[in-house]
Amino acid sequence: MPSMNMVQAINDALRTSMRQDDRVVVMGEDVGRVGGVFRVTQGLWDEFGDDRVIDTPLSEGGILGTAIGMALYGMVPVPEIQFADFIFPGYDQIVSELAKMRWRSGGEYSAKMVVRTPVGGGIRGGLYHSQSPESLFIHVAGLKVVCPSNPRDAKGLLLASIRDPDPVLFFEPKRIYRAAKGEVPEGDYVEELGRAAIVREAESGKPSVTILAWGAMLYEAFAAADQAAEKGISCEIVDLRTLWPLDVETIAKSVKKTGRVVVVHEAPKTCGFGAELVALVNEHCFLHLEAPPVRVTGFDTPFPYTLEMEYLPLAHRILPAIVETARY
Amino acid sequence: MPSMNMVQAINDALRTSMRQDDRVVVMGEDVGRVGGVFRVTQGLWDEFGDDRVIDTPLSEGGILGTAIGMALYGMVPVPEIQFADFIFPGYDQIVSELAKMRWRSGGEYSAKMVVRTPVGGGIRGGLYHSQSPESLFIHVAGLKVVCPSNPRDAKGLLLASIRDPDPVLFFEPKRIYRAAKGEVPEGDYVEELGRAAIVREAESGKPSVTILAWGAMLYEAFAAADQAAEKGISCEIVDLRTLWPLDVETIAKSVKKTGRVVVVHEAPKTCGFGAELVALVNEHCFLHLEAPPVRVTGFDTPFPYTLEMEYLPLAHRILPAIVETARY
Amino acid sequence: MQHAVSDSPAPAEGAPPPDALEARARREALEAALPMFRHMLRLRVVSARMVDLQREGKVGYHASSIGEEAAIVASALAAREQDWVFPGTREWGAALVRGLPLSAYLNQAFGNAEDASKGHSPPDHPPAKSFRIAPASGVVGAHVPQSVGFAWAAKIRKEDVVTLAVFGDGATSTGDFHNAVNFAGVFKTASVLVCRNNGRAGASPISRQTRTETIAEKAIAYGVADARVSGSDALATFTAIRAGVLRAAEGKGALLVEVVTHPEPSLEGVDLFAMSEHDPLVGLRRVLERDGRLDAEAEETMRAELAAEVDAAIAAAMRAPAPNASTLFEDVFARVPAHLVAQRALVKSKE
Amino acid sequence: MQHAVSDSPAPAEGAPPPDALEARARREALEAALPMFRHMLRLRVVSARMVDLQREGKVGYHASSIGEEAAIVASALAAREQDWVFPGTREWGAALVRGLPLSAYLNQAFGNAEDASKGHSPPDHPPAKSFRIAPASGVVGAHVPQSVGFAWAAKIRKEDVVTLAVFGDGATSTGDFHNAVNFAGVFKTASVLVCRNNGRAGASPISRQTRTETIAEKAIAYGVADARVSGSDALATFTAIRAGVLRAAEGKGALLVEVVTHPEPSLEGVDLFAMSEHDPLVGLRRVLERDGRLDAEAEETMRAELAAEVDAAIAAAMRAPAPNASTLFEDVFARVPAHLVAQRALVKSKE
Ligand SMILES: Cc1ncc(C[n+]2csc(CCOP(=O)(O)OP(=O)(O)O)c2C)c(N)n1
Ligand SMILES: Cc1ncc(C[n+]2csc(CCOP(=O)(O)OP(=O)(O)O)c2C)c(N)n1
Ligand SMILES: [Mg+2]
Ligand SMILES: [Mg+2]
Repeated sequence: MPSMNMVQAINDALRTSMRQDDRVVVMGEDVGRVGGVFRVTQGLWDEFGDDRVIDTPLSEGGILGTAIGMALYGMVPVPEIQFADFIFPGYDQIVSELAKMRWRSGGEYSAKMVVRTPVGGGIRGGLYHSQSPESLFIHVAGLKVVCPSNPRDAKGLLLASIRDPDPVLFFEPKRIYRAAKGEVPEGDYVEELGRAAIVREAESGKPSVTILAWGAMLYEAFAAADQAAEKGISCEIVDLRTLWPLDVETIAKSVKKTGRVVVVHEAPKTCGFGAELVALVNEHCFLHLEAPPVRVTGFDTPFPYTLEMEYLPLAHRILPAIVETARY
Repeated sequence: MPSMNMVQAINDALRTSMRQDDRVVVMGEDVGRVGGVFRVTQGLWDEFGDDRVIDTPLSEGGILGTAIGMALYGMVPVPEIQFADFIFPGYDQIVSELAKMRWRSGGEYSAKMVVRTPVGGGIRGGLYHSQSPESLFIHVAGLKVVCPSNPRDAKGLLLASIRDPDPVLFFEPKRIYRAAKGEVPEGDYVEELGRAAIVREAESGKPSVTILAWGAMLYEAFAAADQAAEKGISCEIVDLRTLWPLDVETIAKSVKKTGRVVVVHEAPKTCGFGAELVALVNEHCFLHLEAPPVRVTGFDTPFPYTLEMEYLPLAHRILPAIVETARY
Repeated sequence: MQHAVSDSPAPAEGAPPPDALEARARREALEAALPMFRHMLRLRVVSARMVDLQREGKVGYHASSIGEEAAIVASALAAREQDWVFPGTREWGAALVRGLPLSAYLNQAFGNAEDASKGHSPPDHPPAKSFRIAPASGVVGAHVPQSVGFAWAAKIRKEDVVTLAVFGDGATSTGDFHNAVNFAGVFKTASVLVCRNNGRAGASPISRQTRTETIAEKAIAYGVADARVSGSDALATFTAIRAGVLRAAEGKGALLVEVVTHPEPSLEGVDLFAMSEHDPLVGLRRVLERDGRLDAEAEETMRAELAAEVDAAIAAAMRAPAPNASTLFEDVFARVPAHLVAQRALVKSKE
Repeated sequence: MQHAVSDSPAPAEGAPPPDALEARARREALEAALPMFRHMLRLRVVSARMVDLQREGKVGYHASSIGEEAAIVASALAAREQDWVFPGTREWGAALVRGLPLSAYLNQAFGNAEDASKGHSPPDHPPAKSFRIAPASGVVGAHVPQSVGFAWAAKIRKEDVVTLAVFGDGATSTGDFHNAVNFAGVFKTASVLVCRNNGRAGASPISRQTRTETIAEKAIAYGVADARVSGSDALATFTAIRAGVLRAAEGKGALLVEVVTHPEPSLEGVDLFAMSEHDPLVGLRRVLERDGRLDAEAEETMRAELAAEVDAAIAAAMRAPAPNASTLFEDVFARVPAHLVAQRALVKSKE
């Protein structure tokens, strides 16, 4: 199996699906000739041409609105929003149109597409190049939301997202675009949506804590867990992979085992996806909880330029939460 | 004290603030001559004229974008979005601009305004005239969010919102625009933001449950609580009034007393504000919880036309949740 | 810029001579005149009944098209078999023109168990996919870029499909309108963008939407063709839209066509079938009567037939029960996911 | 529609004779020529250094204005004392022209403890309220409707304030642009909307933004005035913008002015102070030398002064420490609320 980084894996998934299915088109600001600001679509324009790899006007509303029309026609658009921070001028087309298309027509129409967009901080991008808006989409019924943490998942989940009959928001953690590397199966390779992965198991017999994380923060969870292990605390780490619909079962199973939960995400705490996770853990595992679930998240401020490493829920902030939870 | 409905109370607040402060301007689609689709701004155009009560083009983005400019100038715009469902074409100006104006400039600029908009179902409006998008704004740092449940609060909180230095989303529960009536103080009358109200106290010595609600659903909470009382369960009802920043203290005090919580809201369950309330209750009252907090909410579907009374979290759905929680 | 099409099917004074394509459109307008009249009459009857039903609280909503039928019917008739029409809420009638059974429209309006939308959508949003009608949105303007995307897809797939979007003057103020016309220009899509300019958005006059004299001239900002016609003149309206369709089908790009309508400010004391000189039924009736294709008696029969059809369909729609509560949870996703199965149990347990 | 202003301050061939207002603007352009040159040179020096600093990873971001200074400097200089300028990210230089100390710009760029934004914003977003510069957004186009709202507020308050928004050609594709020009037209605000058309948005050519030949003609869709000038000609640029300001101040409404720029595709091997005939420094230098207001020696002194100023300011900015972590929690709201006090304790405990 070849080794790839996230950018290569996503590129590979796009290429694979475009070769398989000529209804798939890629569109967005500078996705064509130059292959996108992060070069994720590099080479696709050369292979598939101007009709299937389309440089669009600078308008997220226009990209998403016309992509919906394409989807109604039967194409499978994969629009790229250059940064998730710029999705909001097109937010109405997503939440009022895309999410509701199937439902409002009793299933007669649907608008299948995958909206790809880089999320997260850590690249010195400041407040408009760093946000993680997942909860603003999970709240809206009718959307699936995916966020991979490694190249293999990135490829498998993107191919699954493109084939899934429902619209998918595919959030790419830009901080690990090139840093996360690993083996990626060649050719057609699908990872089922809606399945979380236990990426580290808790050791039995030790005080243990479940960590729920995804995307770039997964690596911080690992780092914090390593440090916690030195203090005799064993962490079970769940990579959510698909944020919605959620694999509650896997989460509940882990929490029932450990009785303790730490949720990690970059987005601001309040009304972030962490709140939903805590609420679901309450619903599903109340009697197993030995400590209040703790959220380690971005602060309830916009995303800072200078102090982004203070803002992000990095290992040094996750560790005390693990310890606190374990010793509660 | 005169008796008013919600529409009259809000109108009174607008008129009062416009008389006090000539920087206050009202703007929106049809807010002028005809006084808005719900007649909330009726008579203001006659009193304050075309320059301060402005019929705008049909563009929520334009309304909010220009209102921010007005606010930078030093005016206090009070834009009306005809239905909260139509706020999304202007969502970017709220979340990227309005919410971040003060922060991104280190406090040098601010854009003070109050965005008024009717929310909620129960008027046979279907999916684009019924939504309750509060959590999509609470998640965004820099916004205050208010939702009154009665005419007195509507007036007092709106006047407070207009005077507050920060941008406020003022959500008006349209189902009770005319149904909720009560005495409203004349002239200048302010209800402090950020204070919840215990609108019914639990009787001590009885199994008791805290209900967290706001807006139109408060009345459903009352109805359910009455029925629960017949079953020997006493409810303490908290009207949140200001959704953000939240009066956690009042909530925590109540939950510590009852040990049981039911949260009620119209918005879909997943990533709704109820999730945040459950998470906060965990943080603040974990050891007092005798049952998992329960959310009684709109379903994770768009808002239906025909079956809206099945969709809404009405008393008949709140009651079983109260009983279940009390008997847990 | 295409030259303006005048209020009558005869060439406007001072206008350049019509090209072959426009001449053809004009001829086809005359051929379509009688069916057009019948469709307009039908929508008139339906809308009048719906206005009453809404007043009586029997339906939650209705967008009257009374007096504006020409723009709507012409759009639907000018579209070729394979073309798609993207209506706004007030253009619900387009689906009827293209063959959606009246019963389907009314079942949807009553949101009953027979409603194809399963009671999900408010009245005037009938799904009509098999008639190549796209789904209307409650959000003004939202469907316009979608229509452009649809035409763009067809172009990419090298299929001969034109899309027609119909929307009000208020919609021109939206970002969606800007995006739609701009993308149509840049990608030269086969799009006909029909603005039904009734001079009002809600209660606000058009002077609160734009400083320009016309909507048509906005086309200039996007490098697309434009036309302007009177919506009181059904044949001129058909001609302009049809010419746009033919032109677009030839790969010549998009057209923004403004249809100026004058719905009566109030229907109080108005003869519903001859409201004023602005009434597109009046003008078209005159042409048809002049050409001996319609007379008072034939129209009377037509009206009686339509009224009977509408009455029967309304009665049937009102008899049907409400949808089963479990339908609430259908169509959020292609399959009902676990969390909705759980939520469905909450209403099921009640049934 | 205002007639186009040509590439040179002399009237364009075939253009109607300039009105008094334009003649005045032309005169003032000549008066402003020397300070304009110095400001352009200063921005050139600053931007060149910032490009290097970004390449070296010393700042996280920089939007080069090299070759496009005329549009930026002219906007700032054409504004009267009481007028407000709304720059986009690439127009950070407007604040310097209006008096923001270079140290303030650089402290902001380095996000250090002296940064007025407290390290909150990325480079090129210097707050400069006391210089009547509005805050730039990272969202392309977002500031344009804000500039219109600001002018509208002034009109309502009967104050003589014009606003100037500066933005790129890419921004014209946004809904915000549409809203801005449309509101400016409808409410006849005192707005000058300066589109700095460099023919590219990111890597995409302008043919992917619009089918029109020019940006200026988009004004027609909104009933506002338009003008088009070459951004290689600083005096013409000043004249067109200044005329718009004077016209707006007279209550004559908004102007959309397109300034066509030609930044070099690459700076590799280019003489930074005489890049090509497109370089606005080249043309303006020629005028000033012709009029005996500048010579090589004077320019050399100027350049040396500017370089020294910039070097010193950069060195100082780099020496300053990072902001204290508690500043993260300031300015979300006017007062730090309880939940942020709690969150602040999390980072405080680390310090
Ligand atoms: C984005 C949005 N904002 C506001 C509304 C509320 N609304 C419904 S119809 C309407 C007026 C529409 O005017 P126009 O587009 O001219 O169509 P007309 O009703 O005149 O046919 C408004 C403001 C809406 N549906 N969508
Ligand atoms: C709404 C939005 N979408 C995308 C971006 C990413 N972006 C930053 S600059 C830019 C190109 C801007 O082009 P133009 O407006 O012509 O200005 P120029 O860079 O040419 O000066 C893009 C796409 C953004 N900042 N905002
Ligand atoms: Mg209208
Ligand atoms: Mg550009």
